[in-house]
Amino acid sequence: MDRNQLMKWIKAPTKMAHKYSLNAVYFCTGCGVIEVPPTITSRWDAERFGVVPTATARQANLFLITGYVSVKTLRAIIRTYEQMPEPKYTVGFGSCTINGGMYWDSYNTINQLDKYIPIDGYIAGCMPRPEAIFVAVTHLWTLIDKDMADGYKRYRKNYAAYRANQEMILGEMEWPPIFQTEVATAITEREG
Amino acid sequence: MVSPVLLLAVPLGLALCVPLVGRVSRRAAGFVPVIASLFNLVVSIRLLPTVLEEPIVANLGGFPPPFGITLFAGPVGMLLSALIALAGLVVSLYALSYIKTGPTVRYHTLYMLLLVGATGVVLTGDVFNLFVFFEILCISSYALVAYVGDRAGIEASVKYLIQGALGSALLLIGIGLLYGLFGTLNMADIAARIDSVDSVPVFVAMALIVVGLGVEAAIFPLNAWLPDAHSSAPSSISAILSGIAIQVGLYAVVRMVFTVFGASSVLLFFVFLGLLTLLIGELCAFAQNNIKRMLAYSSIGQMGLIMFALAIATTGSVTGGLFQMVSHTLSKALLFLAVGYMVYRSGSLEISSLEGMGRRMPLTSFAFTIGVFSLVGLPPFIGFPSKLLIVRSALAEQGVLLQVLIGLVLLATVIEGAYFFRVIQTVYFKKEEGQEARQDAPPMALLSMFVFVAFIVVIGVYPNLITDVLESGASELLERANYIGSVLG
Amino acid sequence: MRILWFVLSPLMALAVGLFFLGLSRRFMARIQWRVGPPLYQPLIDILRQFTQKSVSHGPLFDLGVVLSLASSFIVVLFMPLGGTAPLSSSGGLLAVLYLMLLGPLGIALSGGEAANPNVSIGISRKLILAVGYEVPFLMIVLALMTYYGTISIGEIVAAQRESASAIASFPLVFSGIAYLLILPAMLGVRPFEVVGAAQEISSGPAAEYGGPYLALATIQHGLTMFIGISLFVNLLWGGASNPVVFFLKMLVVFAFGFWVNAAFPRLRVEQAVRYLWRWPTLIAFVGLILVATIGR
Amino acid sequence: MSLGLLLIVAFGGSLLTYLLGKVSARTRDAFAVLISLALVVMVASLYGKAFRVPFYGGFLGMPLVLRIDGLSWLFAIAASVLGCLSVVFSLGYMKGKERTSFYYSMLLLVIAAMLGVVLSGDLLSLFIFWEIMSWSTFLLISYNGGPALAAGMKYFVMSFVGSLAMLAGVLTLHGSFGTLEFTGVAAGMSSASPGYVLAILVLFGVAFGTKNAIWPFHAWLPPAHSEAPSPFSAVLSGILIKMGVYGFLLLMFVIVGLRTFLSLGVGRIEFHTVLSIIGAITILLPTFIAIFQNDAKRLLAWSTVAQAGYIILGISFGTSLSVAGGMFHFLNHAVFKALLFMVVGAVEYRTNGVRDLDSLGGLIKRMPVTFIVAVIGVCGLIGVPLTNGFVSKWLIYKTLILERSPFLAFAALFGTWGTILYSYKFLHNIFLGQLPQRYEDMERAPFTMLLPMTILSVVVVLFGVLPGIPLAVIDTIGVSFGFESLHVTPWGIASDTGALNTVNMLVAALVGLVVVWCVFRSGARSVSVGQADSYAAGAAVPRDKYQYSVRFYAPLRRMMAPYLKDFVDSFYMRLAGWVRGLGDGLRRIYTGYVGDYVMYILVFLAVLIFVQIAWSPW
Repeated sequence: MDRNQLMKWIKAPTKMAHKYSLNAVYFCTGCGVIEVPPTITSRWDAERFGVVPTATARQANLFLITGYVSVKTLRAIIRTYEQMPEPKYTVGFGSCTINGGMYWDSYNTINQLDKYIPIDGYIAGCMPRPEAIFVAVTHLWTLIDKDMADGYKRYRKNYAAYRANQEMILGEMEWPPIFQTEVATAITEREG
Repeated sequence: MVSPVLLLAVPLGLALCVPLVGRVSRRAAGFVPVIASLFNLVVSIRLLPTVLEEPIVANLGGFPPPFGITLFAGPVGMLLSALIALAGLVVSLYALSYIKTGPTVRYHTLYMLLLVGATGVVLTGDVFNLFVFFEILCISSYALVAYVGDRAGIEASVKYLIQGALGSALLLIGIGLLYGLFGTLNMADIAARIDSVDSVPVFVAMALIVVGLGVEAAIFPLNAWLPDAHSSAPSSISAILSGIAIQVGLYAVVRMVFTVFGASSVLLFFVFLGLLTLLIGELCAFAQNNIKRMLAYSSIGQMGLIMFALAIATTGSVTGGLFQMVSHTLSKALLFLAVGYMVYRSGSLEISSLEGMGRRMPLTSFAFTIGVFSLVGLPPFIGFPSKLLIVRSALAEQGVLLQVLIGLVLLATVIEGAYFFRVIQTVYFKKEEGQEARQDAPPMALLSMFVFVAFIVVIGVYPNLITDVLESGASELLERANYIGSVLG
Repeated sequence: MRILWFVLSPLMALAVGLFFLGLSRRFMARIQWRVGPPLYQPLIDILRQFTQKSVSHGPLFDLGVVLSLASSFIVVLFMPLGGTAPLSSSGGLLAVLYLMLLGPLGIALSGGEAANPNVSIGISRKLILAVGYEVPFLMIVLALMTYYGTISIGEIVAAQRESASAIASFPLVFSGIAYLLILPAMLGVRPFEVVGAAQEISSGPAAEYGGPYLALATIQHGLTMFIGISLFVNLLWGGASNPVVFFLKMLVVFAFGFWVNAAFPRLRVEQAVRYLWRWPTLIAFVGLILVATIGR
Repeated sequence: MSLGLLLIVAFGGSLLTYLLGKVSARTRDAFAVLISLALVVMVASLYGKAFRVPFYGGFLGMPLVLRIDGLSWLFAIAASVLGCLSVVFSLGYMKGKERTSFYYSMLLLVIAAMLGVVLSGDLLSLFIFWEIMSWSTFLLISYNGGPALAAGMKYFVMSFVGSLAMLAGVLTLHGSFGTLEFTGVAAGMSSASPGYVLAILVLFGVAFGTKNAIWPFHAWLPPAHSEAPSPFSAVLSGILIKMGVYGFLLLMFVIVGLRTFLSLGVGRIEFHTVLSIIGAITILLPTFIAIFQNDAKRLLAWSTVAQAGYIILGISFGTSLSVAGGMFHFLNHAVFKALLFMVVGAVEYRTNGVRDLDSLGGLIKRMPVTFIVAVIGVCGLIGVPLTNGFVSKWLIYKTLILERSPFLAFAALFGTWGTILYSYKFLHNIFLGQLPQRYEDMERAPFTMLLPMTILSVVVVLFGVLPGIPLAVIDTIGVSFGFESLHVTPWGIASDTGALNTVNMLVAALVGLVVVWCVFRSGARSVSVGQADSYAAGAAVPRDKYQYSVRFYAPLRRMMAPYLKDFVDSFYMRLAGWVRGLGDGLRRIYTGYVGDYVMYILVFLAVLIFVQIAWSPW
């Protein structure tokens, strides 16, 4: 943990701030959320590392998708993800987000979350323990350091594809596209 | 030198001519009252300045008082006779367009007789003549109340007749008693001989006369005929009845009590009676839904107010009372005239049927509004100075009693304001569904209403125009000795 | 010297406010047997929020939050922080009372434009809660102003320096106790944390704030804490002759406030108002009556 | 400039406006604006003058006199300016309504009568203009029909009771002193007995208190203000009810005199303290009733009652600061309350008469300028520093505290917190929150509405930043009452016990705002989004349902509503019911059966004679 290294703060304050102030959307999508309370309370105390749950998507920069994602929840997940301010990071928690897990053949559970929103990293397991969350967080720090946690950029860049996937499973969406696709491309190109 | 006798003789003569004219042209008959009232008005106004200097005493038949029939034309008499002539003139103009159906010729005859009777009452100086003129007044009004000929009119007329006849009978008994006691019928002569009303026979005579006249004067509880009669009569007649007839009755009461009996000890009783009449009249009017009945009850209230003012018996208050008489005549007659056509157009007497009248009959409604403002006593209309005078003179008296009473009078005014303004709201501001075509009262009726409006506004702004007359009228009523002196010489 | 204070006192307020924010998290963590974040965690959060790309709902959305923070800074200028107040002759405590409401009002206007019912509910609660604690608070402040016969904070501090501090003198001790009872409500901490109830109405007025908006709102929260505590120190604890002592006094009051925060669960807003209108009001009222009748 | 001419222009203008309306609507509108402008100019040209002119020889032996001095100038300028702005506002508001000629003519008549009231030099002409004002106001209040009828009736009856009390007072004074001119009456009053002065004060106090709607004479105000046409509500709330304040000032400090007034009382209860306490009640109760109103205009109406309480509290407390504060607050309230009523008027105009707070919302997107002026008006109402309301309230608080009346000060200050609650509700429910779908194509308010609102909002800020301008005028009036002078500077008050300096605050505010704004802009840029993109726990925002404005203060309401019944009003309504019942009962005396009637006559006669024979009382 390089939180106390002053030089790093001076060199890249933004990056450091994002690393050590991961505010997670407190959004229980599935059974995995049961692991979050011990993580943030006395036993494991995630606040040590600046990881705290926040009330609304607007205030957060980390989205922990905890467990299987039903179609109904997916709608809310997409909406929530889109309302988070950039830069924002997503972590899929548990096998279900990777390939559907034990619900792989369920009629209303999606199998592959990153078809619908970009995921910066996964925690495998069913259930992963709180320690796994810490591992994930440290991995995320590394990714942020290396500018590899760029899911939000990918989302913007490939918005048309993501939106198409979303509409394929959800049908008509209740809100308009958040990016004009051409404009989104232009912005992405300008920013590299 | 014009004699006040003409005020009686000419209209009486013309009244008898009306049927003859009516044979020639029914339409022409309607103009006879106009001419007669105009004549009376001119003569009265000509005589007013003279009368202010010194009252005119005219003796019929050449006998000196107390033996002959005496006409006494003082400031009060002239003022009221001018007022009667003015109201008569305006209402007869109104009647030209308003009275179209029925026995119109008889209407005009009776109407003129009513005016003659009223003028006679205010001018006479003789108790028996008072009775005679009073009967002329009453009998013609019984007939006129029933003019429309519907059930309500006839019922009201008969009720009126029964009570009026009872009143007249009592009056006659009273006069008889007086004659028995003093052997004379001349007011001044009686007045000169009455020492006090303490003696039982004199008091009984006074009680009989007051009650007899009080029936016509609408004093509570003698006024039960009034709401029926005033609301069932044709509106032109209601205007005259409310504006003239009951005031003449009150005048007669006051003349008898002040001048003839000199009964200053009963005045406090009359103050209370006036206040009671005022409160009951206004409260009853407050609970009415029938517009003409409401106006009739309001007349009762106004009579109470006038009586209250007169009975305080200071120069100021009597001036105020007389002023209120003038203002009530003008305002109430105006209200009845305006309501006459509004009711005619809406076809119902209910207040709620007047909704939207402000749009259908704008000028009539305007006249109605002015009448209401004046009657309630809002500046700058005539009701304001008259009420102001009454309140001022009552407050000028020392004593808590009068201050409390004047508080009650003001309270009654509030009630009056409340029910009248409710009508104003109905006329102007209640939305109605179907827009009906604008159809105002005919020009002649409007003209007559606006004559009243003009008087109301002009005197309201310049009350000093008539205060001289009123003040000398007040002193005439208050100073018995002068009256006796000027009649008996 | 005064010019210097013009710059120093907002900076001091900012630093202390943020320190209090960090300390409160640490404090709570320790009470809950946790380690807790570093003391400078609020700084990291604010830096992070500043660089996040948020949404704006309109010009008022921006302006309101700016107004809120700016007015909090202006209130600080009225406070003598162990010295003279920069704005000492501009309306005194009465102006402070008014300016203190501009903070919530700015947030309220800004949040209103966000068109989010959570925000509206939060604001509604904030205003109701304010009505709740203003009753005893006004009584306390009026007792002080009446007792010392001035509306200037500086003079109240000076008068306390001459004699005993207000909380230790006879009639005003009631006011002091009442102030301590309403302190958590003024700081917006538990058991009066109804406004920004995170789990219930998604942090209320701040529900639509992200990025720089949230950063400003966080700073404003810190300043509110600073103002509430420094008012107590100035008005009732005799202020201080230098900023260090002032800071230490504030720290003690702060510790009390957050001990309450950690020890009590949250009340509903009616329960909060009912409490505030019962005991603190009663005590403050007794104090006010004593001041009005006995006087100095 | 002669005062007679001023009144002739005012009254004549009203009449001519009506007649012109029969010719052409456009000419009439232009003429009405012209007349009201002319009045402003004429009144303004009278600044600093003091003289009297008799204008009517003797109304029943009482000469009528006009006069002008600082006090009447202050009220006259407020009346004429507000009147003018209201006429301009009406141009848009009244477009397409019926009976507009009547409306304009009555509006001008009310303004003329108000000018008459403040320019009167004797009590009788004061009363005459007062009555003209009352009935013309009645007609305008009733103008809208429907619920306005009951409102008008209530207004008329209460105001009539008041003016009749005043009539009694005027005539009592006339009976005692033989003159009604202010100077003459004042000379007489200085030697009158305290009981007499007290009685006069009470009689006049009923009239002025009713007009100014102090508790418990306030019952007419909320319905009247909410049902009248909005431009007239602005006049009504802004200046017309302040005629009561004028009356109080005139009575207390010109006629009775400062020293007599302050020492007046029964035993140890001082009259001015009682009046101050009534003022405090008038602040507290209506403020909390206002919080729970759902009709925008009714909310403002209750707020007017409450603000009138501040004014009464200020002027009756009777120190130089408090009276200056009261007078200044009158001026300020005239400005911001007229502004707020106009705001509601503009909203009503665009939403076809909707003023229900529960069904509006989000209009900031459609009427931004209206919103800005509304915020300024609300800030003035609350008394946010750097708006005018702050200075006047500050003066009142300060004197209350320093004169050791903490309980009155508490009422005043706590009232302010209530004010915040209803003010925010007013803003929030109309302008903030979600914009309903039906208002999505709404246009902005027309120019004729924006102009007066903008002018008023500029005045709110101007008087807040440079309070010295009006305070200088007010200070002269105060000195003429016999108060010591305040040390007025252009930006406030210089004093030993806590000075006021708005320029300091202005600089601090500007610097603070600029610094914070710069810091804010240095952060990441944000994206503008519409109201559909709002946090809804992951769901899409449901149209027209995502709003929290119904029962905005529900928890507080649950707690307080049982104690906030307007029991005075229900008492009046019950009284009216009793009177009607009494009338109904008395009506039954007239049974319709003629036998009864004859019996009445005979019984009356018999009783008369019996009483005389038995006891001979006469």
